[in-house]
Amino acid sequence: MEVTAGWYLALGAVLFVIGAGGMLLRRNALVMFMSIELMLNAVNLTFVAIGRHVGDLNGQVAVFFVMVVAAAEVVVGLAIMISVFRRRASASVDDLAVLKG
Amino acid sequence: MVELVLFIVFGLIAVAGALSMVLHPNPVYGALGLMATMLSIAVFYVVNSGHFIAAVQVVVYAGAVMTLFLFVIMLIGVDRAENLEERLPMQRQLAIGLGVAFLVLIGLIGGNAWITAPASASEPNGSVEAIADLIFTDWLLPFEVTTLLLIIASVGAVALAQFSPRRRGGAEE
Amino acid sequence: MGFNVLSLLIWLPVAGAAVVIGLPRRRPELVVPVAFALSVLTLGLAGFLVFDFETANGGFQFIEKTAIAPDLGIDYHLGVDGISLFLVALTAFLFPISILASVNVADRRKEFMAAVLLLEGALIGVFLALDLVLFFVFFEVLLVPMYFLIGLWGGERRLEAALKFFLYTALGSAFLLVGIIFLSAQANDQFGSPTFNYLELLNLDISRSAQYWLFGAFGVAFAIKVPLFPFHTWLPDAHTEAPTAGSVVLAGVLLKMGTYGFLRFNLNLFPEATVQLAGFLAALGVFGIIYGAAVAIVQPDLKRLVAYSSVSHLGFVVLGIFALTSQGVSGGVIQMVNHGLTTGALFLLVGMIYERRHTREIAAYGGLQKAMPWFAGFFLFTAFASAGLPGLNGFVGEFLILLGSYGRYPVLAIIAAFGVLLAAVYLLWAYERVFTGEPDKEENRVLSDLGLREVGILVPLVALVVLLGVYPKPALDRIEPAVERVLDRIEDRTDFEPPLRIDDIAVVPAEDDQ
Amino acid sequence: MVDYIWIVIALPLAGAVFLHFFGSRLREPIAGVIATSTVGLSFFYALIAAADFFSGTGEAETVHLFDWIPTLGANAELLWDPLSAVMTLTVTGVGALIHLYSIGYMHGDPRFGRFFTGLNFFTASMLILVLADNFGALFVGWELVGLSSYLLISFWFQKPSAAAAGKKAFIVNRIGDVGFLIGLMLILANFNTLTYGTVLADPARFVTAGTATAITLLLLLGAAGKSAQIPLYFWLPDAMEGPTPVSALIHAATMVTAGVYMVARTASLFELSGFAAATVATVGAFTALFAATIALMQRDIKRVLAFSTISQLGYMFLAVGTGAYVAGIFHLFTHAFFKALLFLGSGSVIHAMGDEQDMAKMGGLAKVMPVTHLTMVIGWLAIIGIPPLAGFWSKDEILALAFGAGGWFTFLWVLGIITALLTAVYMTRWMYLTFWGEARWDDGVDPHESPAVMTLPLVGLAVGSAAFGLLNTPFHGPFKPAFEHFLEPSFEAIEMAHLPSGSTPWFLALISIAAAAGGALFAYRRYQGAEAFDTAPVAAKRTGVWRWVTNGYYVDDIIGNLLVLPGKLVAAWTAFVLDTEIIDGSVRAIGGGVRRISGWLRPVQTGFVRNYAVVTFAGVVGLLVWFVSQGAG
Repeated sequence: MEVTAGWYLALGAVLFVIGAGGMLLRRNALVMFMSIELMLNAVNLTFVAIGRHVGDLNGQVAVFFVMVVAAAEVVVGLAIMISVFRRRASASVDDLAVLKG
Repeated sequence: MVELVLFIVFGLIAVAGALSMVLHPNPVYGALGLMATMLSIAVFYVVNSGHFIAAVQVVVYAGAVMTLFLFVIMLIGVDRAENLEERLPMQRQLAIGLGVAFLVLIGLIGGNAWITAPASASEPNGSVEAIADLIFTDWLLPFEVTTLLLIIASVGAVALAQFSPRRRGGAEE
Repeated sequence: MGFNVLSLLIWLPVAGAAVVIGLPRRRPELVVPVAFALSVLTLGLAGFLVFDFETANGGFQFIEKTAIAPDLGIDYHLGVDGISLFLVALTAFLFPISILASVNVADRRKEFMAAVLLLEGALIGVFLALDLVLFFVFFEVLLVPMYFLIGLWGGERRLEAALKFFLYTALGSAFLLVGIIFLSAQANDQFGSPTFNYLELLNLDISRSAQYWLFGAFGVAFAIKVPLFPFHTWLPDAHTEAPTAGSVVLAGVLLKMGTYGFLRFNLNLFPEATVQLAGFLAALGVFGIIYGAAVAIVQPDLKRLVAYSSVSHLGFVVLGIFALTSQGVSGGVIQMVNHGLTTGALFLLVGMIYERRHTREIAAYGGLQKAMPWFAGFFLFTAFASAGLPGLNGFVGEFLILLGSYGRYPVLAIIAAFGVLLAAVYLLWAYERVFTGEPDKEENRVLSDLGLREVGILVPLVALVVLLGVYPKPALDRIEPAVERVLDRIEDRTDFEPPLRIDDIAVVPAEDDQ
Repeated sequence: MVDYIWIVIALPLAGAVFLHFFGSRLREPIAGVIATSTVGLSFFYALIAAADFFSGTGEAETVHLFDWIPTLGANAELLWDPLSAVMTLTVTGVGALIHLYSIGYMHGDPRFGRFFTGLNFFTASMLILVLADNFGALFVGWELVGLSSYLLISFWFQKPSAAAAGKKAFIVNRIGDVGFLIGLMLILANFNTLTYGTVLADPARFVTAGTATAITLLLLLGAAGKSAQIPLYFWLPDAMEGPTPVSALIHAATMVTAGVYMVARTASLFELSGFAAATVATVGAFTALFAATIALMQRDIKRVLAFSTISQLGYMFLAVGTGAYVAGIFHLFTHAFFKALLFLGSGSVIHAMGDEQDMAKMGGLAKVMPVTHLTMVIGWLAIIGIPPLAGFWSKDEILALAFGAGGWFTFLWVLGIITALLTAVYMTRWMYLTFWGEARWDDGVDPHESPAVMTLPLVGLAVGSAAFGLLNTPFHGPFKPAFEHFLEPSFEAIEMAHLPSGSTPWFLALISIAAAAGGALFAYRRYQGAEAFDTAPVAAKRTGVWRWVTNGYYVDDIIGNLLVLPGKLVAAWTAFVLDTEIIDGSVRAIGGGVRRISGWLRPVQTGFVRNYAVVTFAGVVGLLVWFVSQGAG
């Protein structure tokens, strides 16, 4: 059996749903963050797979940019986590329901 | 044939890692599971002739980002387990229902018209040179913008992490 | 003409605002002189404009035009004609006075002066803009300093008043924006490219039904600004709560944006709708005259009384404009200026007394003429100017409006004439209660009369009030050609015949008899 | 000379401006002297400018000063014709004497200079009124005299009653002015200009009789306001709150005659509308009678004269309404003298009595104030119409002309005769209670004759009151109708009323003399004796009709309760119910509605990030559903 791009897409979908589930079900902000990373990776995978299918390198370039943005996002996000944690001593997002310090 | 084996093995690892990340109450284990997933995805990149991307995936994601996560987890001392009991009404049911619906829909699409574009005969060349060629010609402006983004992100991170959370003039909690 | 006087008029105050903000915080004494000097400089430019203006020319002069966004047809396009000329001059005239009247603002004086100067630039911009987008931008931008003037430096209920003012105006602006964009889309259909250029839009051929909708969209925005009944309730709150400079500018100039807008855009762009709806708007104006006056009569608060008198006076302007006769419209234009001067002066006077006693209640006063004869004299003078006493400016406008509108709306003009009576009632009754009789309250007996600065503020106003009342010819000479142009346009585009034109006046009766 | 006729206006105006700024710094008599001399100089200038009219060679001239509102035909243009000359001379002549008198009367007032500012300003305004060459400028003067009247009546602003009276005068005047203004609208609409030249030359070419009626009735409303005729007369008695010279100058001699002047000026319009002219005459005759009855019962020395003024103005209206324009202006002219005289005399009395105005506390003043008394006797005889004093000639001419007009006017003539009788009664009563009979002074009051600066004008006016009637007698020889010849050019095109032919005028004269003499005799006996004041009508002692009369038929109360009070209620309802509750209320209701709706929607924003994430994910799923459905379709 040959592994076609469709297989990767299916795998990407599964990983994406798992990530989304983590995002929705977990309260720990760090885990939610990691779920987001997982979703991004799932999508990246589909980019690369489709890029290979159509013989285009631009898919990989897109992945590159996603990674850069994700890295930046993680940096800032974690910094926010730290400062929130310093104040609240909790990493649960459900404790952050009001726009007030 | 090799590819099929690789897909099955690393696909399983990836899914298992992802599930452990989502389901394990302790974030440290979750982080390790996610790292496994990332590495598997790097393998898939290689298979799909994204050599440079695979290297970046390993270095940046599995290396830098996940390490950062672990640092933070250690730093804020959440090595204890999280209470997984759900308090938001309908949250769990909705989340699972939507997830299933998503998969079903993807399945529907997959069964119907998955990829309509004709398969290309040639594999893309995912070498550093080829990627660099694209980035520094067609994608030069977005690329430069990412540099800005990174600078702003690092400055922002330093600023956020550095300043004391105490309010000016206000009473401390 | 070696320099772009219109641009300077707009941007000098705006730059001035930046300069004032940039003044060192350790030198607070510099703020007022700098702001005052800048506004006087602007006044000088406006004076130059008035004298350099070609009298008999009814079109736009001093035109400046630079494309901003050629694809969208947005230009930086300025020009002045007889209608806007005196509004610009009035704006430039009232601001130095307002600044001088606000030297006692203690709290954040720098920001206050900067807001005032910014407001001046934006207001002048409104009157000079010949591009609809530019007009809209100025129209909106000036809300910001005005909002802060009311909201930060106002009276007790300032936040409520500022919010009300802002929301009302923003509501109108939404309609205005839709109308402007629609016009540009029409232009795109007819000329092949979108344009916001007022002069080009004049050539637009708009269907009758579209004219009604556009008239409504522009009309609501301007009616709120005027304010026409029943959109007027923001006005008393805003006027009353605003600091003195704010009230002066609000009543003196801001309201004129509404009437100016009607005259500049509704009459010119939608002539057919104008002819059809003029009666309705004139009736609203007349209703406002009587209504504002009736409400003013019983106001217990002196500043509110003056505020409602604005509703009444602006009703005259609306009546004059929609009379669509040359006397009526020129009366409307000159009445805008007159109202700015007299009501501005009244607000200044109320502000002066408020600074002394910190109350605006009429009942708190009485017998003030004894302690403050000068103040009483100025107040009475201004009250009579406001009540349209002949020989003072208010009369010229009201006289032209009433006599000019009779030819078209006899009944409305007759009702409006009673507004003149009611104006005397509310002003003189207020004067009687505040100034005459024996001062029976101790705190009224020891009030100090006007100081040199205050007299200095009022004297230019008084001088202009007399000048415009006795010799309004220079103003009328500049206004009338522009007004004639508007009416000619309406006549050309519709089957409307103004009942009275200036040319008819010169007919010598003996000739047509033989 | 005529080209610079504006100097007549400019002099008092300059005086007013100068005194406004420097009056308070001048030593006391100087401000008065300046004011008096400006008016006096104006008088002499006008006299010289009118020289051509005296010789019968002058023609009406128009002097263009500057453009004011050209599009209305309202420019600063002056008209110098015999009519305006008469008015100018009356205003400046009588005015100068009153100015002079005021120097004495206002002695010691802390705002001495300010008072003369007002007087001068008033004179200038009145001159604008009479010299205007178009309705626009006329209206300027018209309103400015209202303003100066306001300023002068409420001169003693500390007195609430004075302030209120000033306001009332101005506002009632303004009611008339609204009518006038509407009249001007009609004129402009029909004639396209406000210039006299066009409007008055031959109005029949522009307007029908019906339009002319409308215009003239509206102008009449303005005239009624200014000249205190029914229905707008009620401000004048209150206006007596002002200093007495003001009452003399404004409310007797000059401002109140503006209405008469205006009707005479627009004679050609009134001629076009017989109805309007008859209305003028009727209003005049009824006002004359009505005011005379009220005057019978007043206690205040000045209020009697105020109602008398209203009554005499009624005569003038009767005259101009009958078409007897010359007679009307002539009565205006003589009345200016004898009424100013009477007012100044009463001022002299008030001054002497230490600001006492109640006639119940006077009496017997003839002995202590001989000059005042003597001049008052002349004024008294003049006003009740005893020949050969001025009042007789002018009043009798009016009555004779009214009788000659026939028809309805005969009835008006009857009213006029009754009024003449009543005039004699109340004026004799006035004389008796003030100068004759027992002294009823309060303790500590020490009346004395006024200084020369006050008595001199009295004498001057008395001479005028006595002699000027001879300027216009129906005889030939030295006492020919000179006044009529003088005014003739102004009324060339107008058809004037004619005296009845034959000996009728003699009988009419006899009747009116008899009425005057009878009335005087009756009053003289009625108010005689030691108990003069006990028998004199006093409000509290009277019942029935007399109570009505004493209280001026309760007109003030009726107006207060029927017009002012409901007006205030309507205004209050508008302000505090309609405006604040209904209109602003609905605005606030819209605000509240938005707030309520957002209140309903607010719970959607739980603040829980994961809730938002679910919704976002639902959106993603929804998009997929859409894709699938598109693919399926």
